[in-house]
Amino acid sequence: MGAQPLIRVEKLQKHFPIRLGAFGERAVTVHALDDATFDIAEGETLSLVGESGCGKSTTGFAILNLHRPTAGRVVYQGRDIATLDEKAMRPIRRDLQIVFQDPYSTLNPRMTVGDAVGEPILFHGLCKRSELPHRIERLLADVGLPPRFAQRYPHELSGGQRQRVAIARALACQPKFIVCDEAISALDVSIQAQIINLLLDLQEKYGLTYLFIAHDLAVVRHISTRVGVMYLGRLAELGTRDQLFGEPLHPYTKALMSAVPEADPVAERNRHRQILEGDVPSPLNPPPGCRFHTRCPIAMAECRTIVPEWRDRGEGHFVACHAVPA
Amino acid sequence: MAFVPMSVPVPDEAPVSLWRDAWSRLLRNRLAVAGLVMVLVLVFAAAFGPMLTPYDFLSQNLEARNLAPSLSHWFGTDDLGRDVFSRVLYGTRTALIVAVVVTAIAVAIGVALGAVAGFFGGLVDRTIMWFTDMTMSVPNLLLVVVINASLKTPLSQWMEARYLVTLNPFYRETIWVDFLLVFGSMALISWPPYARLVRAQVLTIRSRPYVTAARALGLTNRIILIRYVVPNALGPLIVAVSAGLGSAMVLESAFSFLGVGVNPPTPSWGNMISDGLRVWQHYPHLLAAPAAVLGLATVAFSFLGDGLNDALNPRGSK
Amino acid sequence: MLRYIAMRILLWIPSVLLVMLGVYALAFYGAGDPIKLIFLRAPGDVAYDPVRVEAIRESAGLTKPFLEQFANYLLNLLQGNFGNSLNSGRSVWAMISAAAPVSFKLGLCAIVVTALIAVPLGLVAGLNQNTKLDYTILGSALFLWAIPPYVAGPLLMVGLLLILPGIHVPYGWGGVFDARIILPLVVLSFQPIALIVRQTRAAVIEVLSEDFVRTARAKGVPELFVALKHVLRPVLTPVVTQLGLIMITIINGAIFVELVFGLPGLGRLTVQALINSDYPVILAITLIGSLLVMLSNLLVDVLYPLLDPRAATSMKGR
Amino acid sequence: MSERLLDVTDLSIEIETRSGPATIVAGIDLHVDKGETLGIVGESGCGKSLTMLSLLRLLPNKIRVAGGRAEFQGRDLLKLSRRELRQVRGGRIGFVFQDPMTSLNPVMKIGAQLSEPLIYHRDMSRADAWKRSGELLRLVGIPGAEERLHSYPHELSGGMRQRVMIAAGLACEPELLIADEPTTALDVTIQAQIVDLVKELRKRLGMSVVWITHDLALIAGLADRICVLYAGTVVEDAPVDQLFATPGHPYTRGLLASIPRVSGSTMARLSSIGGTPPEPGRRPSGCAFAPRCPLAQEVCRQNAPALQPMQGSSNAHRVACHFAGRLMSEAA
Repeated sequence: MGAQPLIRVEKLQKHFPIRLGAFGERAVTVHALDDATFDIAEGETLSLVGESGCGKSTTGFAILNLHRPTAGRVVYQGRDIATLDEKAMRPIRRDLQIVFQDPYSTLNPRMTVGDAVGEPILFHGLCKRSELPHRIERLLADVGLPPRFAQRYPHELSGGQRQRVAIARALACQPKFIVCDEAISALDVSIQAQIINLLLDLQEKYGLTYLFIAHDLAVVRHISTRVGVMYLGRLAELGTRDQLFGEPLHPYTKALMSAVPEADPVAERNRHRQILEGDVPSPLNPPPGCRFHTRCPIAMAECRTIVPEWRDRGEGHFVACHAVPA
Repeated sequence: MAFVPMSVPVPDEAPVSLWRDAWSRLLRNRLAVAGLVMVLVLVFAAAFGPMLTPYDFLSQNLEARNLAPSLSHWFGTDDLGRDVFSRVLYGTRTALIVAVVVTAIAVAIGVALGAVAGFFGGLVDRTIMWFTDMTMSVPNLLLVVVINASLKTPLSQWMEARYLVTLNPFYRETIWVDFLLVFGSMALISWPPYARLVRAQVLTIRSRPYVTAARALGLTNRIILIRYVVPNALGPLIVAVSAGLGSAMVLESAFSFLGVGVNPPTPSWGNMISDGLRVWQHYPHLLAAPAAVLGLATVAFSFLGDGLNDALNPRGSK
Repeated sequence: MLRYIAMRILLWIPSVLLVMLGVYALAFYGAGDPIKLIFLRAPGDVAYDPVRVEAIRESAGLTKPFLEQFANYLLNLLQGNFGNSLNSGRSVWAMISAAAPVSFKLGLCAIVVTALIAVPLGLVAGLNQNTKLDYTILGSALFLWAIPPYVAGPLLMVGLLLILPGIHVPYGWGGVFDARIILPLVVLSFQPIALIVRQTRAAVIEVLSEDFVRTARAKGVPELFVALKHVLRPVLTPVVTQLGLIMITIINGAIFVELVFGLPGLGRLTVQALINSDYPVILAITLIGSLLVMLSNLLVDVLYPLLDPRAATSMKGR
Repeated sequence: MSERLLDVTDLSIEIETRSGPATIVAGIDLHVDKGETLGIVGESGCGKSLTMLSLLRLLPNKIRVAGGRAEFQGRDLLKLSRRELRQVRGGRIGFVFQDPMTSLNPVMKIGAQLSEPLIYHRDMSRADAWKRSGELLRLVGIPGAEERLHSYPHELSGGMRQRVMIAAGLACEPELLIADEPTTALDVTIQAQIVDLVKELRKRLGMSVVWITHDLALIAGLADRICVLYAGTVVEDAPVDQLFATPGHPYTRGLLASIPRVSGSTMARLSSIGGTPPEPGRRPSGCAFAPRCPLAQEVCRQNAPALQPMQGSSNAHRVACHFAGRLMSEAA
């Protein structure tokens, strides 16, 4: 991992201006993402976890420049792609792909599976028109679908099958990096396992790098190399899978881990849970200082005023918390 | 024990596109089919009707004035001895031509403005929508009447003048003035709903994940518009057009009734109704025939529109 | 909220200006010579004297360039001077203030009647979806929708005369509490009722499939109260919106109704003014009509959040 | 033996489709004892929610009960008159739905919605009901309960809304609380709050709970007994410990195996069940799971297995599989 990272994210920020009130009379800002800094190494799976509204999806969108970042840099192949316009971004999009959460709206209902998968191939001129059917067939085989699916329309497929098509379409560009934005959250348990296996197979076969955005910690634990925990638009902790699950440092990470149930009735009965009080504050008006201090069991005076520094506490284990010794 | 992923069992059936699916849903809806059949009959009557009747819609027969309906004159004759059935049939042609042309113009304007407003947003959007709202705020009957009343004379005079200069018989046909004014003014008041609809559609479709996915694939705006936005916005537009055709027919007859639509002797349901109203008590068939046909046509389009709506936006199906 | 209302009203100014400019241009370039028309229409002994015509034209300011005339007209408007009728010479303001109350009262009554009849009918139809009752209500609504008011009016009038011989022909205006208002009101409400019934029914069916209705039933709330407390409330919001938009339908319908029933309202004034090319009157009526529609749109937009507590804090725009 | 509260036998539910009625729930047998928490587990479309909704006749349009009985306190719920049914709804059986966002009426105040069951079941006056609603909100742990009564649902967070739903379900102290995936729409930390709340309330009020979920891990610490549903039938019914220790049905085993484990090696492939569940109307004959089952034999495609006690285990552990015994011995 000492080598050059595939993507370097520096102080990335995304604020959405919105209008509130019945007549849109109150202009406010959603602090969706603030000061995110991290690397994504080639071939790894970096997962971002956190509760809804914590900014993990925004991070994925901002890295791909699908939402223009408000500030910060995204360095890919030595270029800052955060400020590129749509036209300059176009050739780079081939390398950076995304798979979405909702399998029911991720495909154009008026296009067949074959068209959906074949479109990016033709658009980027990746193969001759005569070879296209063969290419589509191979891509479908890659995601475990028989060739006759090319003629089908999305509404004739199940959720899991649609997600396979969405993955095939992302693969069509022969990308290096795929953002999986809650890509398995909407699927049933048995189908989830199929898709997870598929993602792992494809990673092995094509040397893909994943940014895996999810809220299911059990799944994240299973497939990640490194994991980042986000809270209310800020990264709270980031480290290798074992660091995070073995010795979490941030109080929010600890609470999050303890809230996840385990499929073992005996362990569940004997387990002591640390349950967080209250709700996540609004991203419209995030608390000053450490954003977690309103719910933190060990909050100190300085947490209310000073934003904790994002620092490496050894071996690439980053934490933003005043209570963690350097 | 291992659970090996097996090949996915899928029933082997021909793939069904959403359009074909909607079509088969439409055919199962009895009211919609009734509407569709009535619309087809109207189209047939408009296309071939005048050729099939033994009487010319213009030829007067002063011997046979105001006859009651009979076997030889199905809907009777009017005060100039003209066959009412022939005239109603010809009126179908007038009504359909007006409805189709007006709706086509209105849809073209509406789609263009709505799509531009929805796709570009910002100031463009606000300006177009302001203009749309403004057009909608003028009482539309009033506007059409004013346009017709003020432009008809100068336009006819201009045509007359052109004729004197060019001697081209085309300029003698006052019917063109009629149609131009009727089409123009009706289209002018009919486009705003289409613009609003298309804008709303574009706005929702733009935020769908499949459009974001298309952007992520690097596709250009043009391709996204043509292959993603337009086909998905078409459904609601088709429904609106079907309903719009019906209201355009009613509108045309209303204008003819007020004397600003298609002028006699060209038969139109509106001017037939207007004539019929004057002698209603003595010759009810002169009112009943055109009024009933107009009512049927309206009902037909509204059945078809409702059916299309159900077929194209099936509730509960994903 | 006040800021929002102020902003909206500010936007009316360019809209109204543009509409007025359009109509004024039509009058200026299309109407022919109003003064000449007056003379032609005058009784035979008033000779047509070109010199006199020129003099009148000069004194009326009709020889000035278009924009100057328009500006003068606007300046007069701002001082509350709508000008004089070309036809009768009476002050337009006087004519309007005599006619407007009739139309306004009639229109308001029509809206009230529509709401009182259509909302309960729509609710009943929606609650009994796909039953005979539903089909009856929906079918009648479609039927009403298909009959243009200019046909419904005379038919009802004549029909009533035939059934009840000896009854006075309901013609003219006697105020809201005069029996003569009943027929015009019925005719004027036909189409709005049809619209609102369909809208209410559709909204009821949609709300019925909402989760919170299931919750109410799961709590053991009796069906009657489910309908009144849980279904009706959310349905009213879109229906109120539609009632605002129906303003346009009512204004349009009023033209026919006033004509047929001899009501001295704005509709009849419009038709007379159009026949006489009396542009000062037409301009004034256009202005009032547009403002009325804009006002009702604004009312709806302001009322909506008050009816729906969600809207008060919901996000708008992006 | 403990006392039966609810006993559902051979319940079938059909949906109307273009090509005639299609079976969604095919003869479900399940029961709930007094004071017990039953977990109903299954994937989407397996009929777990519909089964419970059908008990109170809350099925959506075009879906109807085709047969079976559902005895609650000795009376068949499916045969109640409208009046009796209304008394059961919210009175003896409380319901909590999945999505607290859409399940509360957006244009009614919280207090009014909480008061409803009290007004209609307890004949309370509006003022008394309102007062009692405040106490209910306190019971489910909402701070500032009295002020909250005047709030609209959209002014509360998702977790708070779900607490309100629970309060409404509990308002008349029902014998049975049916919770239909009450935490699916919530975040993990909020989910933990709600699970704890229900556990505590159950202890305090002594009611029975049916908790519908697709999450085996969530139900592990919550239920006394679990019913696993697949394609509209109960495939396994067992006390929670036995179900996790010795799952009898290949589907249950597949489900358990497809949950990622702490101890699992990095990047290992998960065991997964191939294929997809059958759509309603396309149920295979015989065992519905046969097309996806690695153990399936000819007999499975011919005959649907009945729910029978597992060999060598207590009567409480029942499995619907022709090879249930073989699976057990393999596992041992």
